[in-house]
Amino acid sequence: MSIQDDIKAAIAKALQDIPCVIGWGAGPEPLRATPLFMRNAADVENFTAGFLAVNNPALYLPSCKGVKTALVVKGCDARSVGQLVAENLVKRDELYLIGYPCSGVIDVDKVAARLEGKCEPGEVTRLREENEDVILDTPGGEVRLAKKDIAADKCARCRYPNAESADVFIGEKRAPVVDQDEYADLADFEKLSLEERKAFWEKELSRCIRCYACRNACPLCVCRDHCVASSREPHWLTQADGVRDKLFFQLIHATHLAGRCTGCGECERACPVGIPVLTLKRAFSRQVEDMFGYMAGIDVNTTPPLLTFRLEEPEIKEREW
Amino acid sequence: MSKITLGYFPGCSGLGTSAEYEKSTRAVCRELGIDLREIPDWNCCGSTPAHTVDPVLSSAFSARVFAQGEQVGITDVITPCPSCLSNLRNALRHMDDELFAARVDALTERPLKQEHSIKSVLQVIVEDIGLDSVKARVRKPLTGLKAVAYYGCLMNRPEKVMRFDDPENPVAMDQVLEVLGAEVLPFPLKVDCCGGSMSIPARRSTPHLAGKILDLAGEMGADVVVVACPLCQMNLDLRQGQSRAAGLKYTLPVPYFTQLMAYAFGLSDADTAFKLLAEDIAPAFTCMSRRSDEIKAEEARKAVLAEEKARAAAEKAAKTQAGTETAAEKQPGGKSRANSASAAGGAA
Amino acid sequence: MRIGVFICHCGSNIAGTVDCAAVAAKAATYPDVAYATDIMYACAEPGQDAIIAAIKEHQLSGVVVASCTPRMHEPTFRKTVERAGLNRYMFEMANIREHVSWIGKDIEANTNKAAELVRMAAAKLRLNKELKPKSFPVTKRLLVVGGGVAGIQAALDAADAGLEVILVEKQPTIGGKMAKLDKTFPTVDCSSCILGPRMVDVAQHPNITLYAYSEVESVSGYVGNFDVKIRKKASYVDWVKCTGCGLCTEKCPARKSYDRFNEGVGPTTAIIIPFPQAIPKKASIEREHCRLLTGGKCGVCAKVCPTGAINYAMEDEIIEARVGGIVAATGYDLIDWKIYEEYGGGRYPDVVTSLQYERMLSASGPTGGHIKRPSDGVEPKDVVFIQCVGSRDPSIGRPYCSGFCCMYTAKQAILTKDHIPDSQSYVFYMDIRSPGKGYDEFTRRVQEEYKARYIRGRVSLVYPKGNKLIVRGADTLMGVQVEVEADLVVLAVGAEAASESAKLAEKLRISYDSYGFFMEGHPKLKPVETNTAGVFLAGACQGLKDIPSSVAQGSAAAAKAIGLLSRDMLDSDPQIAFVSANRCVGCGKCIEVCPFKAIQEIDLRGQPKAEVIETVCQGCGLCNATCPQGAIQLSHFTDNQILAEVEALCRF
Amino acid sequence: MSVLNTKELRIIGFLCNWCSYGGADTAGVGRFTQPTDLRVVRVPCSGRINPLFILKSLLGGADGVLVSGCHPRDCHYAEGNFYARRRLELLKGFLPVLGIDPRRFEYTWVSASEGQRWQHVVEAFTAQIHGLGPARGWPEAPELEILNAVAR
Amino acid sequence: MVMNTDTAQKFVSFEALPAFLAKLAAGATLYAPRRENKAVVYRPWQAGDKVELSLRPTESCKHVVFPRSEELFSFDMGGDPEKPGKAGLTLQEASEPGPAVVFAALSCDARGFLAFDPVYDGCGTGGKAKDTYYLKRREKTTLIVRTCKSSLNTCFCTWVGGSPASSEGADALLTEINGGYLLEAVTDKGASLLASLPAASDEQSAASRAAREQAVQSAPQPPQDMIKAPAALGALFDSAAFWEKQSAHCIYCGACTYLCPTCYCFNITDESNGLKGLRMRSWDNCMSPLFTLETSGHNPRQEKANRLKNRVGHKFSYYPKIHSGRFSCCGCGRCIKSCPSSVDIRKIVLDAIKEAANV
Repeated sequence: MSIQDDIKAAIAKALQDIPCVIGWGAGPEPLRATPLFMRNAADVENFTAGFLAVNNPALYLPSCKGVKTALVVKGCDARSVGQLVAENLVKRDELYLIGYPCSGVIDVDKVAARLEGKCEPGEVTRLREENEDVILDTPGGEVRLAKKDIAADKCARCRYPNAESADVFIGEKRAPVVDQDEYADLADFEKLSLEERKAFWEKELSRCIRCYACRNACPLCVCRDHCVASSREPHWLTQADGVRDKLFFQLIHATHLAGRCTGCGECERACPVGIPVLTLKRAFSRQVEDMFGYMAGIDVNTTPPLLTFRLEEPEIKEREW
Repeated sequence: MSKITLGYFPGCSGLGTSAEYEKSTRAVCRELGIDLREIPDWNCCGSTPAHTVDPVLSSAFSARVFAQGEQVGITDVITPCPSCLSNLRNALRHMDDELFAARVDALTERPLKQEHSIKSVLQVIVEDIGLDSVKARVRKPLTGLKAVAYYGCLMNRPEKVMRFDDPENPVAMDQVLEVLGAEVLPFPLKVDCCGGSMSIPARRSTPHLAGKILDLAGEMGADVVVVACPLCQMNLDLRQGQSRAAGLKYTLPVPYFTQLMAYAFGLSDADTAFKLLAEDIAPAFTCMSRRSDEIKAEEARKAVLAEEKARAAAEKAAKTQAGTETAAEKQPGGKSRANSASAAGGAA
Repeated sequence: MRIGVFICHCGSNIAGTVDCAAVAAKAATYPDVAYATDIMYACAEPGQDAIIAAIKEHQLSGVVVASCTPRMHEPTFRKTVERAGLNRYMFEMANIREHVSWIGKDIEANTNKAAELVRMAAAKLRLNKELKPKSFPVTKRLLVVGGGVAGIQAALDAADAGLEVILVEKQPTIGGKMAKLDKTFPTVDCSSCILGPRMVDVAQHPNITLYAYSEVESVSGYVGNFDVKIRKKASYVDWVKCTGCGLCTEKCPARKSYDRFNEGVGPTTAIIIPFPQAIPKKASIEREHCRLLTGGKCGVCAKVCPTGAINYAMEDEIIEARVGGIVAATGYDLIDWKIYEEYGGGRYPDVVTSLQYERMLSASGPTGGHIKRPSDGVEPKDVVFIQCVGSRDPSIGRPYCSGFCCMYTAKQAILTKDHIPDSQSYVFYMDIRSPGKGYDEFTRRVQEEYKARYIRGRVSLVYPKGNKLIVRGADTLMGVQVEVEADLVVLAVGAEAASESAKLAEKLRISYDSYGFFMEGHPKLKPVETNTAGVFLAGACQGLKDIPSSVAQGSAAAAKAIGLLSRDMLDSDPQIAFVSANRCVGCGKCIEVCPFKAIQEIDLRGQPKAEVIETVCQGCGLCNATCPQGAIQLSHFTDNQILAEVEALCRF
Repeated sequence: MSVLNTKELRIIGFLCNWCSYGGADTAGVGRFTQPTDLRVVRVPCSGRINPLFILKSLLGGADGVLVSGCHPRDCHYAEGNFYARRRLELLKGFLPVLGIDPRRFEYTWVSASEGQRWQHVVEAFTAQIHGLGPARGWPEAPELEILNAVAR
Repeated sequence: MVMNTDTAQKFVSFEALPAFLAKLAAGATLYAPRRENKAVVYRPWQAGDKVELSLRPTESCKHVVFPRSEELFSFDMGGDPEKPGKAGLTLQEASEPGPAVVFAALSCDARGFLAFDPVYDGCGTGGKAKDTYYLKRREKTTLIVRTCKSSLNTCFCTWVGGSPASSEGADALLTEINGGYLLEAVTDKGASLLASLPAASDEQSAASRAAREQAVQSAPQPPQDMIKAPAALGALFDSAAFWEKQSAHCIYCGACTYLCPTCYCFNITDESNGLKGLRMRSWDNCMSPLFTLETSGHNPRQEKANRLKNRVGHKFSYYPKIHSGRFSCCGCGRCIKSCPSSVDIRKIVLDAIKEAANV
């Protein structure tokens, strides 16, 4: 709790010079917070960090260009910021980052799974945090859940819980959850045969409603208003309701994110119909890491791998004919 | 010295015509820390005559050898005989082709499951053991022995298959002989034909071909022609009488390089097996020791001379130190010429 | 849009394996196709006239010609449609010859494939836009790289035509390989007598700036305006002061230096003037041999130099120049013959290369024109020439014929007899290649008149026996093995592209083949052009050739360059990138990847946007493939145009 | 559309104008016989090839896609193929994620002089695609089915 | 249309449900909620499918009547092959839609169509310009809705005139009772679907009534001043600051509109290949900047604040003003529940009412 107050103090201090600080505030229901744009002391009172601070505030940065903006950031948010800075899409000196040690954030779908048979997550009337647990008030009484069981997948493979690039850091830095991302999340998928994988995507993408929340939730999808998904010049996609167009959109997104994706997972979380779209980006990220030793959003001085090259590529074994 | 363990394929000659090669190879390997594990129940490598008649059958012979090795966990094999080496290696290469391998497997009914390698004893000694290790073993250096190394046609060829040494001017055996202490003469006919393949279809040409090699070696003043191939050895050694009948002027012993290694390592007569050679090697060793004595005497003389020179130099140094004054006096003379030149330039 | 489709028979080249009428009938059903026909020779005058007539008669607004490769006739047909009043970019080609009729005989499959290629071309054409070139000024200056006979010829021709010429030569003197030759075939003219005056012309020509002992460091820019950096290597001699008196070379104590000009026949000094007729006739110090520069002690040359030209502190100098065109004339090198262990691999002193032999024959060479065995200085009587050493040998990756070895071997055999009348020459050859004016007569003369013994066969071994070299080979005409006892063996060493030609090609952005020879624009029709506009080729760097061919190509390259630089303005290729400013988000990724720095960031009403610098853009399209929102597109190869081709084959 | 559907498969090639398209021309000039399946799209440089063209082709029914450019260091535009190499290599590694056999896509370098090599590449790649057989299609929006009848 | 409900109460036991669904599926495409991964979506039902009734559907069932994309007609410009260049044009109408049944939709989903109907029935043209594509499908679709047993945090049907047990807009209503479901027909279409089922007993009818009352009881109470919403939003039309604040965290994806049962906007595009093509319409959404992008390049709603204002304003002000006060919102709360950045339309409306009162 004291960290929360310390962050509030830091925000209040930042607001003396900076017009707006982006953080999180209470959401429409107990399991969800919402991004909060704080401009005055009253706004700061609504600030909340911690387990519900799911949204990635870096998303809003490109639209804040030219105006000094402060963000409260988790480790993963800071990586998104880092990548935006590395690509010169935002200017670091227009930013003020308030970091704090993140111990993971909630995944409402996982709560839904734990409540299966009891009620829907939308029927939870209160959430209380108690150390490593949360206690939910449901129509059928209190339910206690361990945070680790309902935390987002990305939190279990978190290498950067602390926003290392923050201008001010509130609290004690946490140890990384893991030292190495083994991409264990891809392992199950990769057990599938090629035919099964194709069937998997056909089935999953048949649900897609083409709302493009995945795109709009992505802090690195900076084309947004000019996305090729809805352009006729170039005309990559039709507006038809078919799996091919829907999959192809995901491929556009994934290829555009190759070597840039920081794995914040907002695309997958934003998807209203639960399509595992992060898998595509993670597959690229693993390759990029193996091939070029590059992790997006860590080093702002390294050129992203697809915007540069080496004369000899030791990791690329070309086919001999 | 660290020990290495390798599968060993002696080849048919090793049991007969090249017993001296076989004995000395085993002895030398023992000395160099190579643990030879003979492939159990090995068979013909499939070399002549099989490979001239049926390549699949020939490779099947080889494949069975590897399969026998595989059974007892041997996958890296060495052989002293270049002919065996050639056939075993070619079999492996041909079996890279799946269709060919399938035909071989159909004959052996024992498809190979692992990767196999086959090398010559010479290659292992030069590349894996190293000349330094060989040198360290030498107890009776061959100082004074004039030797030429003769490689024959198979050891390094074809280049793409053998991938060892130069196909036209190999030097591996030369290097071995050099570290043994011998004086190795630059022999141009290292890979000339010994007539081995002609010994059946054109018997009379063999003594001529072998004779030409021996003739040049003799002309160059060699004491021995050192070989690594049982077939070459037979043509050069056993048929030397025939060659002499055809005009060869010299008599030259033709030992295997391993025999000379065994000798230089100070091993027993049983290990060197010189008595199995057709042409006696003793005259060569007589020449060697005579020349060795000469060399020693020469060295001694040189040592005395060097000592005198050093003493003289020391005395001179002492004198110079005493006479720096004199040297210093000489300097201005040289300088003044330069000075006058520049002065003249300045005036102009 | 009204598209006309013309399916060319190309005589029987296409019609032999493609049913052209059927393709035309099919094409008539494609979208927007208003007219489709087959035609005997589309590129010939009647064919072009027919296309023009059809454009007018059927009010066509675009044309597809299905014929040979666009690399051949795209410019031809573009001009054709232009003559009919269409924009030249309202034209597409379907390659149904190189990519269809010539690579398979299945008429059904070929016809179907041809029809599909036409469908692709027509689908793309529907999206083509009229493009107009822009003009830019030309720098009327030519860079010639390489001062061999080809480069000299190109430089002189261009300079005579009034162009400023910069000639860059790697060695301290121009003259190249020809300067090393004693005589030339088939006239047995004195090489330096005919080359010397040309070299002097270069030195004296007011339009030529010569940078000897210099190399091209980098090239940027584009046709009409290349920016070149030239590295003038440190010669440690101030060439302004050096008079070429040669005093320094007489006094230099480092007398065992490798003599590059004389191919190592005899040693030379560390400070050298390569040969008496050198241009520029200036001394230079070879650093690795100089006692002062390597050991810090000596300085003799500085002492003896009457003009004080020696400067041991000299450093490389970079010279910058802007030129409108470039001629590459970097010549050839001999292959490394020492890999042939069967010929001694460099171990036997009396086995020499043809170029070394040439220096021995030369009166100005180290032996004063006397043929002497390097081992003992004795005059040889039996000389064996081995041809094709490193030529036509796939085992060393040189399967090609070097072209001139048969001829110079014949010449050397003649000269041998001239020098040593009682000598006998033997020539081992594979085939005699002597097409050329007076060439075959020459090779017969050497056999008939000069009694050289020509033995058709390869040599398997050269080995010393006593003071002779035994040359063992096959006489394939007689079917026997032969052994010749030789006093001297001369290897006709094959040639390969000059050692650093690949590096230069990369700097010039031209292609080279797997042997390092520069690629001409078209093997038949563009023998001196390259695929990079403004870069031309002369001499052996493009492919091995003898002196007259090199000279001819030097003149040809000069003619092309003169033609190019005679214009004040050039048209830029309009197939370049363009930015749709309202779609550009100013992320700068295109700027990051552009190899030509042809994109800049501009401010458009407070928003950063990309903008293409039209004269700099080369039209590679890398930016197009990089831009995530497709805001930057490559004209004539837009995403939609490529997609149209893909969708003509498979759609979704 | 084609009666040849039984013997041909749909193979699309993206070739750079300067090297590989020239190499294919050289193969033609040399009359180096090749299978007829391949259809070539000419682009200025392998760097022009957006990996999405390849995905579009593969999702749209191509059984194989072959990209060929200038050898590294030999790019007409100096650097295009270096970028292409990275992008195409990543793409190839990514295809299995979609359930597409990565052997359906190859990229290589063929220079304008390498007609024989081009022949070999086309033969080998076509054989490879025939070995894999026709690609299984992706479900189309029902309303678009009408458009596809035209193309194949 | 509305018939006497008392006469049409039927019962189907849990065990008999599959057989009943199979019967429905035999005569029409039957859509029922199905769990897929984390979502619940309406899918064509096939024998053996489990109907998901414990979690509420993520999406509305509007796509049954108003497909995400639909062919309007196809065209072929191929002329006479003998006369190339002479363009022909053949138009082909889209094929007739078949009958459809939606089983166990939410009550609010059905009310959503009531916002659609007047728009597509030509209300603005006095009934002249009817959208036959929509109307045909609407006509051929039978909606069976279900009584909600409880309310979610995001539910607010009562704010906009609905109720968890409402059958407005539906053809039949399904209520879970002991041992099975009570089904009551609302329209003739509904009745004919239920005809084969056994009539419900009086106890069953009573249980169903009780369940519905219980549902209504547990529903959230509407705020008093919802009636002020149209005027309040109208008053705030020019209040840029208000809308900027409300829209700050909106990421302007289309999730809210595409999940919404009352959003009916579409876009029309042509897709062609060669000579053939089709004209189709597909969902469009007013949160996208392209929605109002004009050909000139001008965009009246360039800023997301303006777009959010339009969305909220349309639902709670502009539409009700011309449709007798009916909100173009059924209160299903999906836009809140599935919003990636938790934009809460209820809060915006209430804030607007509060803000307007202060103005």
